Amino acid sequence: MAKDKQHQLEIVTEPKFIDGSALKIPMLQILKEDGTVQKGAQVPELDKELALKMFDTMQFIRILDERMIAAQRQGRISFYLSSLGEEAASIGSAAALDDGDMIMGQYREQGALAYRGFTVEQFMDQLFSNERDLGKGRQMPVHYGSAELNFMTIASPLATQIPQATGYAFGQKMDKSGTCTICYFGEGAASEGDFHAALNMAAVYKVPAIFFCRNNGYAISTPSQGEQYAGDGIAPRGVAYGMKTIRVDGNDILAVYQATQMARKLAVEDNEPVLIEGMSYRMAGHSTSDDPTGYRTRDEEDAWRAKDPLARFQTYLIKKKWLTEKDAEEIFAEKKAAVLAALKKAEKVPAPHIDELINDVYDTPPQQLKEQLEQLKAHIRKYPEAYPKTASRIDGGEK
Amino acid sequence: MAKDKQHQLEIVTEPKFIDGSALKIPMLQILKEDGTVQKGAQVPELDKELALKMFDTMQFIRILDERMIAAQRQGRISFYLSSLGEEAASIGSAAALDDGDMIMGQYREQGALAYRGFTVEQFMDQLFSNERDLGKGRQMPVHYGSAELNFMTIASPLATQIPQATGYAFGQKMDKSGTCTICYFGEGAASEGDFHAALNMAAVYKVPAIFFCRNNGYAISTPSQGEQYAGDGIAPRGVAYGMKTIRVDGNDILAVYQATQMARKLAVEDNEPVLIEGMSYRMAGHSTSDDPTGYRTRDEEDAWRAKDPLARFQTYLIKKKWLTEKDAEEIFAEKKAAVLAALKKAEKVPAPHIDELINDVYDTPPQQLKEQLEQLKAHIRKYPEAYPKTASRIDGGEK
Amino acid sequence: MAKMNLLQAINSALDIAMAKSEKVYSFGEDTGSFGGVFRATSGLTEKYGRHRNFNTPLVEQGILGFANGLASQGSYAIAEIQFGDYIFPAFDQIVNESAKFRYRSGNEFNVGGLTIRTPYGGGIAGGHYHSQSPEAYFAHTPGLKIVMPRNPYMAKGLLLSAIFDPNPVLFMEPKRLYRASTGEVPEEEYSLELGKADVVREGKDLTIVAWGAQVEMAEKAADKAAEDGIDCEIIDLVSLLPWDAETVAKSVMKTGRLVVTQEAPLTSGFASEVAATVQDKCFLYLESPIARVCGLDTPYPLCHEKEYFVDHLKVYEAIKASMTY
Amino acid sequence: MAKMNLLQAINSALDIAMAKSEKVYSFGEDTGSFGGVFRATSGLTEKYGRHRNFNTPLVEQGILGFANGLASQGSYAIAEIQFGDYIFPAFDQIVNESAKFRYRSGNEFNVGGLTIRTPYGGGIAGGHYHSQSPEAYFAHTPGLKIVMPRNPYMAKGLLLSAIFDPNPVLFMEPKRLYRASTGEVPEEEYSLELGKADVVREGKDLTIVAWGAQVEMAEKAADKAAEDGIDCEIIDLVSLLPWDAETVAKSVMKTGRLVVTQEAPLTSGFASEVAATVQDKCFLYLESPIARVCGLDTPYPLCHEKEYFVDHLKVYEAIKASMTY
Ligand SMILES: Cc1ncc(C[n+]2csc(CCOP(=O)(O)OP(=O)(O)O)c2C)c(N)n1
Ligand SMILES: Cc1ncc(C[n+]2csc(CCOP(=O)(O)OP(=O)(O)O)c2C)c(N)n1
Ligand SMILES: [Mg+2]
Ligand SMILES: [Mg+2]
Repeated sequence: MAKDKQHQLEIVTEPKFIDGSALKIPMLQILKEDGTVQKGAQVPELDKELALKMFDTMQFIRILDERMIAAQRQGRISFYLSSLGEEAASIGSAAALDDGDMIMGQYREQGALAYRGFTVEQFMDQLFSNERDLGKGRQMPVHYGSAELNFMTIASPLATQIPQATGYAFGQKMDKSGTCTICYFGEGAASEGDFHAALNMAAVYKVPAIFFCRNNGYAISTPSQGEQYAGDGIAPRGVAYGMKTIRVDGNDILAVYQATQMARKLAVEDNEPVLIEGMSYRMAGHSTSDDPTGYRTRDEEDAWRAKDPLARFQTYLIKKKWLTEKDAEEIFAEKKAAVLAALKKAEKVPAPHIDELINDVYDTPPQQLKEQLEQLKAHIRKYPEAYPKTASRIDGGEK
Repeated sequence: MAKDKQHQLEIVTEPKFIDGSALKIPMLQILKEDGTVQKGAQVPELDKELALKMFDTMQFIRILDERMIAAQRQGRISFYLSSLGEEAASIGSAAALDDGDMIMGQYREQGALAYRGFTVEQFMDQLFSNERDLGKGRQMPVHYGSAELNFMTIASPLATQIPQATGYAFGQKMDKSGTCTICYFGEGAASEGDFHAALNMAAVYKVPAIFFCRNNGYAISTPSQGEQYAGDGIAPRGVAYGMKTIRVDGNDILAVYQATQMARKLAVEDNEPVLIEGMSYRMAGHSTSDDPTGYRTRDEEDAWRAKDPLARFQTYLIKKKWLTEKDAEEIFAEKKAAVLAALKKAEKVPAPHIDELINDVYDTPPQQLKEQLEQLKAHIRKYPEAYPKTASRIDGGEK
Repeated sequence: MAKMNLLQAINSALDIAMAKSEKVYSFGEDTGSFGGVFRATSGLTEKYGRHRNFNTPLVEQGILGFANGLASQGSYAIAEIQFGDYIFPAFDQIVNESAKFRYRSGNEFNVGGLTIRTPYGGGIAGGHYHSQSPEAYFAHTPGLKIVMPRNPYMAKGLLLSAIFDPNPVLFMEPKRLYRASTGEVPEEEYSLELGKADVVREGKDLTIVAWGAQVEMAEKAADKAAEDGIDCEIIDLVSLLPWDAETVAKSVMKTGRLVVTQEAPLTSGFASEVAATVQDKCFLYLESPIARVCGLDTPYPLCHEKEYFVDHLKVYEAIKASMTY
Repeated sequence: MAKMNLLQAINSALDIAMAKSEKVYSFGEDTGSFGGVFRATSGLTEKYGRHRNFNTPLVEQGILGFANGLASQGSYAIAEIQFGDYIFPAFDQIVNESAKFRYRSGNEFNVGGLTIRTPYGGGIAGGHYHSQSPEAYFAHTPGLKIVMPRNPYMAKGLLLSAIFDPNPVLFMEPKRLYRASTGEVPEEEYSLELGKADVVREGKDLTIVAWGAQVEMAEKAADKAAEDGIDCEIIDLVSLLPWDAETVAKSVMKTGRLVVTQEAPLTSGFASEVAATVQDKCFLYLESPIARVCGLDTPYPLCHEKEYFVDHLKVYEAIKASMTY
């Protein structure tokens, strides 16, 4: 076949249009919905301790999410956003990483953070915006972050973290750190221009980054297929950028773990960025502000309930005799108690001191900002009854 | 093979990463470099009149470009940007459209505009920013536009016109107009977020738009392969968006014509947006401000000179006996004379009146802007020697 | 007349516009049959079909690019940006494209049919990214109109004007008032003039200038000042671009004192433009410095929102300081 | 000391920074071995390798996203945006991300190592999209620093400070002066303080405030005014965010008169912030209204650039008007 020299392209004479059907990307599955192993599948190497840590974390997150949705309903926190049904995606992938790897999330990856070791108290401190929150109470609930755990602070603007992951991974590569960056995002966020910029640049610079798209079928009320995109999801885009790509069953923690483990090797050893698309489903509303009954059916939800990643993994572990029903119940009870205790404690911790209002805008507050704070404090002293939470602590406090 | 129900995905158990090699898109070529027809190729139906109009336009644009580069060197215009070597892409595609179709260009599609009927005087009036310029002298040279000819005014910010094309085509579809929009852009501009937004939205809304990427190997000094992208160019992205896609030899006007004609049919009759990637080469510097010797070799340029689209088409037409060498020389001489005459005329036409400074910011100038203009005019009257071009006409003029 | 909240008034304006012309389209993230996260577009898909009111993919720059193109084609494009905080990815399409479309083409083309709707502002426990008031970011942009209603009546009339105005309009909706602000609103079509400030209350001692949700704070502060015998004139700017400097200057020439208040941070906010212009136009009339009562120069915080918020007490204090200067 | 033009001074600063720390990276469109369209990054690839100074794909939002990520990793990321006019696609990454990175994380993370370099300004026959002065668009953004040098000496010292400053800095280079402005510049490393205005010339009758290339117009206007016996003090703001209101106020308390001049359109430009602040701080000292001498409220035109340009004659007229008020 003739080849064009400069571009090294194959030449054809028949005008044929190619479309999405030219590239259908299959989905890796190891555990079937019933928790048994797919015929022919190679279960990734995984010792009991690791498997149980993964299970433990899944349990914890499931409870945390359910409990905090309830807490929001009770008016104890202003807002919550759960990862119900998607625990395998974040936990399975986080488990395949090194602690030195950077995690950049969207907002539904509390599982990865918990896996890294964020304590239940730390979760609660953030959720209650109290003075122990590492983020100093400045962002809405679920915007966690921890430098110590290499978990970049979550921020609301969608997709901005994706090109940031490319840049972060570039720095890791230049530092010869032997680490990589994983970046999570939804299939909705993948419509943003930042996604396009990020993946193309990552492919050009060959950075050790893993782009993990959680395709959970919805962006708030917008269904993915046909309204978010018309093609075969997100994975083919990786191929188009010339990037290693794989699609996995996002509700199968073993498939997620295996794919991420291999992706990490490609990223760290070969500087090959990787796109993973994990197919899953957002079981709850988008957040506590959302009611999904307005845009999807109960039937659809039920069909996905049958694919529950936690039940699936539990069945597998029980079959493997690494876990009994009773163990699972004990873990559940223990996690639940911990969550409830931490919740009660955190809601009593006071808010950060008012002086924190002007810190961290810059490395040190400029003169004008100091004056603005002083004016504000003078104002609060004048009207203490109007600012009751602050007024009482304004001249004491820790700063 | 098992299929995932919700997503209709094929399930696999082997963790295989797919990469760019999974989707290599071939290039349609009808005319070989030597102007003969590729074996097996189906030459598109094209009558003599149309073929000669295409040839005529190519000649005109070649001369216009060469002459205006020279005019810029002589200091007669401030800036110029040629389409040397890329004439087939814009003219071949424009020839496949209806006059009612909207053209949205980047800045290197003067061929499409000339094909539509923009006169040599109109070109010159814009290039000299004189008072006859439809754009009222407000933008740099080559930022042409004409509502009458359905050619959207060129603007410098790259890629912004791509999602605009999606919106324009949406309106055409809703109006049941039977027309489409063609949108040109470079392979560099295809890195912008706006490109991603545009193609994805076009695929979702199924709008009658043809996205024509001129892949000319460079974005100013940045080579496309490896520095602009790591994949197989731009075409695979269309496939990823689930959009009909084809790659053509951009220096083969017959291939361009054929692909665009078919694309137009898909767009207008089936509301299928199409991505066409035309492979070509920017023979001159990026613009008159650029000197390409700093970033590419003479050898590379020479290799492409051998693929010249104008010579190729001329050979074809001569072989076909629709043209003789002598005809071609006559056309050349006639176009050249017209260009020179128009140039001389246009440079003598005065600039737009100063009153135009505040028109078209809004549909009518707000009070404050009128006051600003009056202040400015008072100032100019005070210092006429400092603003010689305007001062003499400030109180006469056409407005 | 019917009692409506601000959201219902917006919805009514959209409904009337869509009924009036087939060329009116409404779209944005989740704005389709779901009706948008605030439900401003509820019922429009049922009434006008899924090609007239629809969801977009999640890409603000695309929404505005698409909207610019659709408007340039001769349609009325009403684009919703889900939160004002998320308008920045579309900044280029608005500032470099929408605003310059007509001028750069010598009026060969225009996007006059474009209206950008977006909820803005704080006081809703939204933290950094659901509370910003980004109007000043756009106010430096010739070619754009910026309109901010303060109540349902204004919202409906102004939105109808914005939609059919032959210029691109950024229409910023005070989300804190979406449900909180209610009032009598005509059910039929009506329009209110863009570019014209509204004297909400006449007074002789001091002028307060505000816009959008902040007008409420001005009113409360004026009420409190009235108890001290201070008679405030309150002007709602309504339009920030072009803005009605004449009405403000006339008022300040009468009162001799000016307090401008905005939700956004102080530095380079629109209050600065008002102050700069008024000190020039009213130099000899001013009896005290023009005071700006604004947010602190920090990102919008979550946990100290109460303190950060530019409430009526802060405006009141500025009034008193100005009176006793 | 060596004679350098402004571009050479920038190049020298980049060279020194890259030699000083291996963690300094420089990148942008065409900035690799080609050296950028203005050649500010010439020679850096040869010296530091193609992983330290390199081309990016053509995507400003990606450049800034990448730069934010790289800076958050602990590197010094110097991102070039080819023209200030093309910075808007990166607006979200700058305004919502760079500026809020430290605050929102409670100082767990920061992008202090980020410096954004971009040429700005008119007077070069560039029309709408190669002439804009977009500084005011960014000046409403707590968390960001904005620096604009007026000559080679300032450019080098300020750029070195910007690169190593622990906050994100937007560094705007007056491209009209790239080759036109020359002067003696130390060849070695030195730095100039950010956030500090520079009294370019002392005077007692009237204060002129300007920044970047516009300082030249202030100087020429002051020269012309001197012929009339008017003694102008000229202040180069140098930094727009945070800006040095104290130095300006001190000067105006002395002179009693202020002219602020900027290239950008009048409405909501940074001159408005200066005027608003100074009328407050210096109310009792002002003998005439603060004058803003700015571009017209239109997009930047090509064919009437000479008339549109805020030249020294316009500044001079404002000085005279202020003196005779
Ligand atoms: C730039 C931006 N635009 C809009 C929003 C509002 N918003 C928050 S989440 C969301 C949907 C995200 O969907 P997806 O990326 O699929 O993630 P999922 O919630 O499904 O996990 C939207 C539109 C935002 N936060 N940022
Ligand atoms: C948003 C934006 N960024 C940068 C530029 C500066 N610029 C003008 S042309 C160009 C290269 C474009 O390359 P490509 O899209 O391949 O088109 P070509 O010039 O090769 O036809 C650049 C970087 C611009 N005009 N707009
Ligand atoms: Mg989703
Ligand atoms: Mg190119």
